[in-house]
Amino acid sequence: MKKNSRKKIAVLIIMAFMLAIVAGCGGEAKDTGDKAGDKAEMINVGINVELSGGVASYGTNAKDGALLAIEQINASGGVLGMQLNPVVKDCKSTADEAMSISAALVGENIVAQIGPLTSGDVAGSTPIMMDNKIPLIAPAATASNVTVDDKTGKTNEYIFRVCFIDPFQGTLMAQFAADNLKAKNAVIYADTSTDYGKGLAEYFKKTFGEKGGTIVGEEGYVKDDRDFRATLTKIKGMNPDFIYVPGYYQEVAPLIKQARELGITVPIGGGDGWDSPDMVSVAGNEALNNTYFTNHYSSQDTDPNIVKFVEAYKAKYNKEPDAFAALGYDAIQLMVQGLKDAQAADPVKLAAALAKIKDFEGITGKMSIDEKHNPVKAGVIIEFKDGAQVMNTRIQP
Amino acid sequence: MQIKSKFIRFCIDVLVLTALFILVQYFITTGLLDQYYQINLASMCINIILAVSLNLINGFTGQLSLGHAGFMAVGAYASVVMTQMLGQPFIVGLIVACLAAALGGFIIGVPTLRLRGDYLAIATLALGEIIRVTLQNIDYVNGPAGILGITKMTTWPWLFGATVFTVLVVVNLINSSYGRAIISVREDEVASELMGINTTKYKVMAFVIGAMLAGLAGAMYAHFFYIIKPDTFNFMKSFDILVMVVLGGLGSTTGAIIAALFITALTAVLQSFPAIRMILYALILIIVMIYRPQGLMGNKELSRQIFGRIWGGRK
Amino acid sequence: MLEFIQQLVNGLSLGAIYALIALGYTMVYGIIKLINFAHGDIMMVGGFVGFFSLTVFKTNIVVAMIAAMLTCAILGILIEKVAYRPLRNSTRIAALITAIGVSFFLEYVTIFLLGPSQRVFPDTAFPIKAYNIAGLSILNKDVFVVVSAVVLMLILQYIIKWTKTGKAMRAVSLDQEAAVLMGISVDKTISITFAIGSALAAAAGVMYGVYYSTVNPLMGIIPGLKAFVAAVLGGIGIIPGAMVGGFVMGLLETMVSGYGNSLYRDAVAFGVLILILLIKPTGLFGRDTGEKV
Amino acid sequence: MSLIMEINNLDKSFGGLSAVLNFNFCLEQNELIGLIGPNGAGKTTVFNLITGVYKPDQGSIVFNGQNIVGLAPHTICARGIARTFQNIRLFNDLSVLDNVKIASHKNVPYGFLSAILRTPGFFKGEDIIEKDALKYLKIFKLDDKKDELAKNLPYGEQRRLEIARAMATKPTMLILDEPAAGMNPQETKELMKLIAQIRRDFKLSILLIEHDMSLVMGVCERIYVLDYGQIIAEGRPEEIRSNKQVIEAYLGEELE
Repeated sequence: MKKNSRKKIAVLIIMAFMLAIVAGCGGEAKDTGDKAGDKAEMINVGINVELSGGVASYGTNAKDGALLAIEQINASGGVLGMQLNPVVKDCKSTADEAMSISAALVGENIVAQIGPLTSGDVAGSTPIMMDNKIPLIAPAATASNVTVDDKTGKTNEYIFRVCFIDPFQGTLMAQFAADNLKAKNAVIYADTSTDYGKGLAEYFKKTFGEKGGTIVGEEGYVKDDRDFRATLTKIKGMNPDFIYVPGYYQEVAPLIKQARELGITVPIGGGDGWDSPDMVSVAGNEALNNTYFTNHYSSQDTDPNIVKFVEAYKAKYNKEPDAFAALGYDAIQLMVQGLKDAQAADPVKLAAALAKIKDFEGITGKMSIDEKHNPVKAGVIIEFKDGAQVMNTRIQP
Repeated sequence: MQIKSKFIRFCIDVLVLTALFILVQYFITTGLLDQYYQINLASMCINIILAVSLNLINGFTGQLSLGHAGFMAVGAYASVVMTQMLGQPFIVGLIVACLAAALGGFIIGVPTLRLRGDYLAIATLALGEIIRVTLQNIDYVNGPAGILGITKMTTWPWLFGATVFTVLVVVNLINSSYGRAIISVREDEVASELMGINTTKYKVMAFVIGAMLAGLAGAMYAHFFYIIKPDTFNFMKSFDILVMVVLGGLGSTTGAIIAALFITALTAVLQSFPAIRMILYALILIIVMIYRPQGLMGNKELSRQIFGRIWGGRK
Repeated sequence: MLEFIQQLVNGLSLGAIYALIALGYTMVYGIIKLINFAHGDIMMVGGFVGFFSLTVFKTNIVVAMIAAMLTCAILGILIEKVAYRPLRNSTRIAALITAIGVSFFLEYVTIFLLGPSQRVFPDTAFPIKAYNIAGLSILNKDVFVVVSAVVLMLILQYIIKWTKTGKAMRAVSLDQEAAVLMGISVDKTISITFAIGSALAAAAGVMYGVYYSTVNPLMGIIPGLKAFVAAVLGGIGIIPGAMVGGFVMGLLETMVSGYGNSLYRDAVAFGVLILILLIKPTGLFGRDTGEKV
Repeated sequence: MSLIMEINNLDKSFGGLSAVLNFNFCLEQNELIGLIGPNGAGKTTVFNLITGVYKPDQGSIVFNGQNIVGLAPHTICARGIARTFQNIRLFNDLSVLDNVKIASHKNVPYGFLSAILRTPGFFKGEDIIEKDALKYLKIFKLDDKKDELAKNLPYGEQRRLEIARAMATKPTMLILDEPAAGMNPQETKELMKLIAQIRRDFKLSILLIEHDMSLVMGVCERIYVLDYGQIIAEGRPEEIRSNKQVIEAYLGEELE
């Protein structure tokens, strides 16, 4: 009865401790197994990506791209005379898991970590990388504050990325809508449950206004919505000549389909979240005509490097590489460039070298790392034409 | 005589706890326990707080709540607002987190606890989701993006203190007349009411204390994992906690603790197989409910006597 | 005005989908007082069966729907036998937790087998035609779901009111022990209930797939929750209540999105649920049943 | 003797069906009254109305000079009315001792914080509660079973435990709903002795429902007879025994 309460606590905490140790032993055994590889002059590369959870498809594709790059590099003799050894782990699309995985990867003596994909998950991983002074290269984290410490405004020394940032995409589409499509009245219908959708919308609004356009309405939807007709009907009543829909393809595809069904024929634009074959299969060829999105690269690009990459990727995985695959590929290539510049497989030296990279030729464009560790690179506008992605314009910042 | 032996036991407990605390602290300072294990240790402590506090509501009071993650969110956000935006020390953040979550529990508990059984479950589920959606729409806390770069303040002493505090509060409460009143609500609400127990009051009391401790866990979480966003606290998180409580045994604090440790370890082991983890969760829920609806421990507690016997008849 | 009528059309077709799911929900609840949390996931399984029937076996939509309904009817009976029957005499909470477990199980076994990504329903399954009447856009699939919901409700109502099985169901719902004494096989009746309820869910799943073009392993969660709200709104256990509840929910959500702020749509839906529970816990059409002391 | 409870014109109907109609009743201090009537006559409904489980449609229930209609059941209990249940409602998974301790909670001698912090006051208070509970268990000869789970007791002892639990709320009026149901004659006899004893020792007023006529006639000072929700007779046992209406409504039916 009550007398026992305190001792119960004591016993419990002992048990807790024992269990923790048991769990610990299990992990330890695993570690030694992996470390056996170290002896053969390997450079361990952590790949901490979303293989399950909300954005599993992004993580999977980025991982495939990264593994392709590693395979190619190893085949051509490796870096600094050593082979790259990928250590792949799943962060389940959550920030705390990303953090835990990073800590586990640190234990595997990695020289750098690729991933995670979303800005939130990168933020979870960031402190561990900073504490341990190991560079993190984010393939697709586009939030503006990923590489910068929010409080001090200082650049995070060990955090890098190969993608352009949200403000850039929003600005790009606003320019395109105003200049190329001659839009005057735009409606924004954004995924407001993600920072991505909100960020793009914010910068679109800003630039579109500066270009003399008017935002006649701002609406939002949330992740996993499937029925958009109520809001679309409302938007139809606003008579816009352009609709900006920054969001991910799972929602955007049915959204566009429903918009066309309701008789909305004006051009619709979005961001790199649209890049998926599901866009065409869900919305249909016809509905997608007259829609545009900003992207990192186009697999239709005739640039010889891109063509080579697309062929290799198709041969290995039997699927079209999307932007995430290309970014994953570029993240590894950027790291390799850094290792070559640093002339050592040392994380701290690698970070210093990465910060200085100029005019690196990636699949997703020529990039230079700026003082905020963002790549300065071009973006493309892709148009859907009868179900095919066609590159419309390449815009240099 | 009795008082004396009670005092001796108390001293032993304090000694054991202190020894445990110092031992782990020693491992951390010497680096024997690296970052990865520290993270799992933190998860364990936070999950213990969550499971023990939810067990107070679901196990001891018998009111099925599916919105525990909502209170955790309230605590996490309240503490972060205090420490990061208003520059208060961590302890202030913790206190505010507890108070805010308790207040949330009160506001939600008073109207909804009139509902019974599965209606209450659905209502709490809905309210937990409303908390999440509301946080998503508050720009002050960055909406869906959440708050990044929270200063790490949750260290082992804090984790240890919060866990011991939680277990002490719940165990002491349950083994008092107030606790018996709470349990009687679970056993038979009508009879309890007719024996002069203000069942509404005790249901709300348990709910508020449970919410408060969940808020504490939220604050611990926020200041350990650097980042919070509304999505972290969706109803899947509530179900995670529920699984621990059900597995350990509805109405067994020791059960909740063991289950929290087990599930955390299981999650770590199955890091690379999330689908399997969830299938296991599902099977655990179904099988435990069919064969042992009262959970592994039932409403029994693991006591020192049992350990004494295992260790060779030492009483 | 035109916009308002269009919103009504939108609301009705969305409501019809909720109503379809809610029908099965409410029926199972009515008979054994169990919130079958897994109902939305049975709907998901139905959607996938329909999808594979259409794409792998190249059947037409009618065959796909029948296949889905049959599969899920069997699945429903199985779930009831394995997971719910042993718990018939335990607490409601134990049953609810088991239902949550079954829901997880269906979701993650599907993810394990098929991966987490969505699958796209072929266009050819149900060619969309749009009718443009005086500026109003009405699609053939809108008409289809609304008519299906009403017809299924009528059939269900007929089964429960006029057939022998229906009478057995009502008897079991009122008093299981008495039903046994009257020579009714409770097990069989409950199995039939689950079969019908799950078949309805499957039908809803295929229609959902047709309507929104995709299926994915987690697609049952949100519509399931909403349909449950609809069922409670109308008075859970009451067939016409589910129907009305579904339409009310659909219209409510549409109007909140159309004339208010779409971000508060879910909050409003859940808020309405809580209000209803607090004011009239038995829903719009529900009767009061107090506890006997 | 003074009046402890007076009920006037009490009405209660469920969905148009009258369960209790124009019920009038009074109870003197230290009196023992029986309420009888055929099944479904509304006896338990009367108990539920008095203890606040149901709210009457009409009428007043005056207890110790105050109208208690509309009060919550726990408040009514706090005013001094305790009851048992027709279909035993113990706290099944708790020990016999805890069952009784719970009933004394309304007089808990220490505060909430004291419980959490385990102050000396808490231990002293728990001692008082435990001694008090043991006292009632002893009266009902359950003290040697204090650590058993309530659900494991035999039927007769469960009934006794229910009364002990009701007594632990320290009532001035005790309401017993078929206390001897399911007991053998020997047990019934002992129970009656116990009831008489606690009435004397604790100066209780008791109202009981019972089917066992010999029991009712043997111990009750006055008897109310209820049929179809209405009182059809009231008086001393010998008066009731010879009342034609009662025989027709109740006893007559049993003879058939």
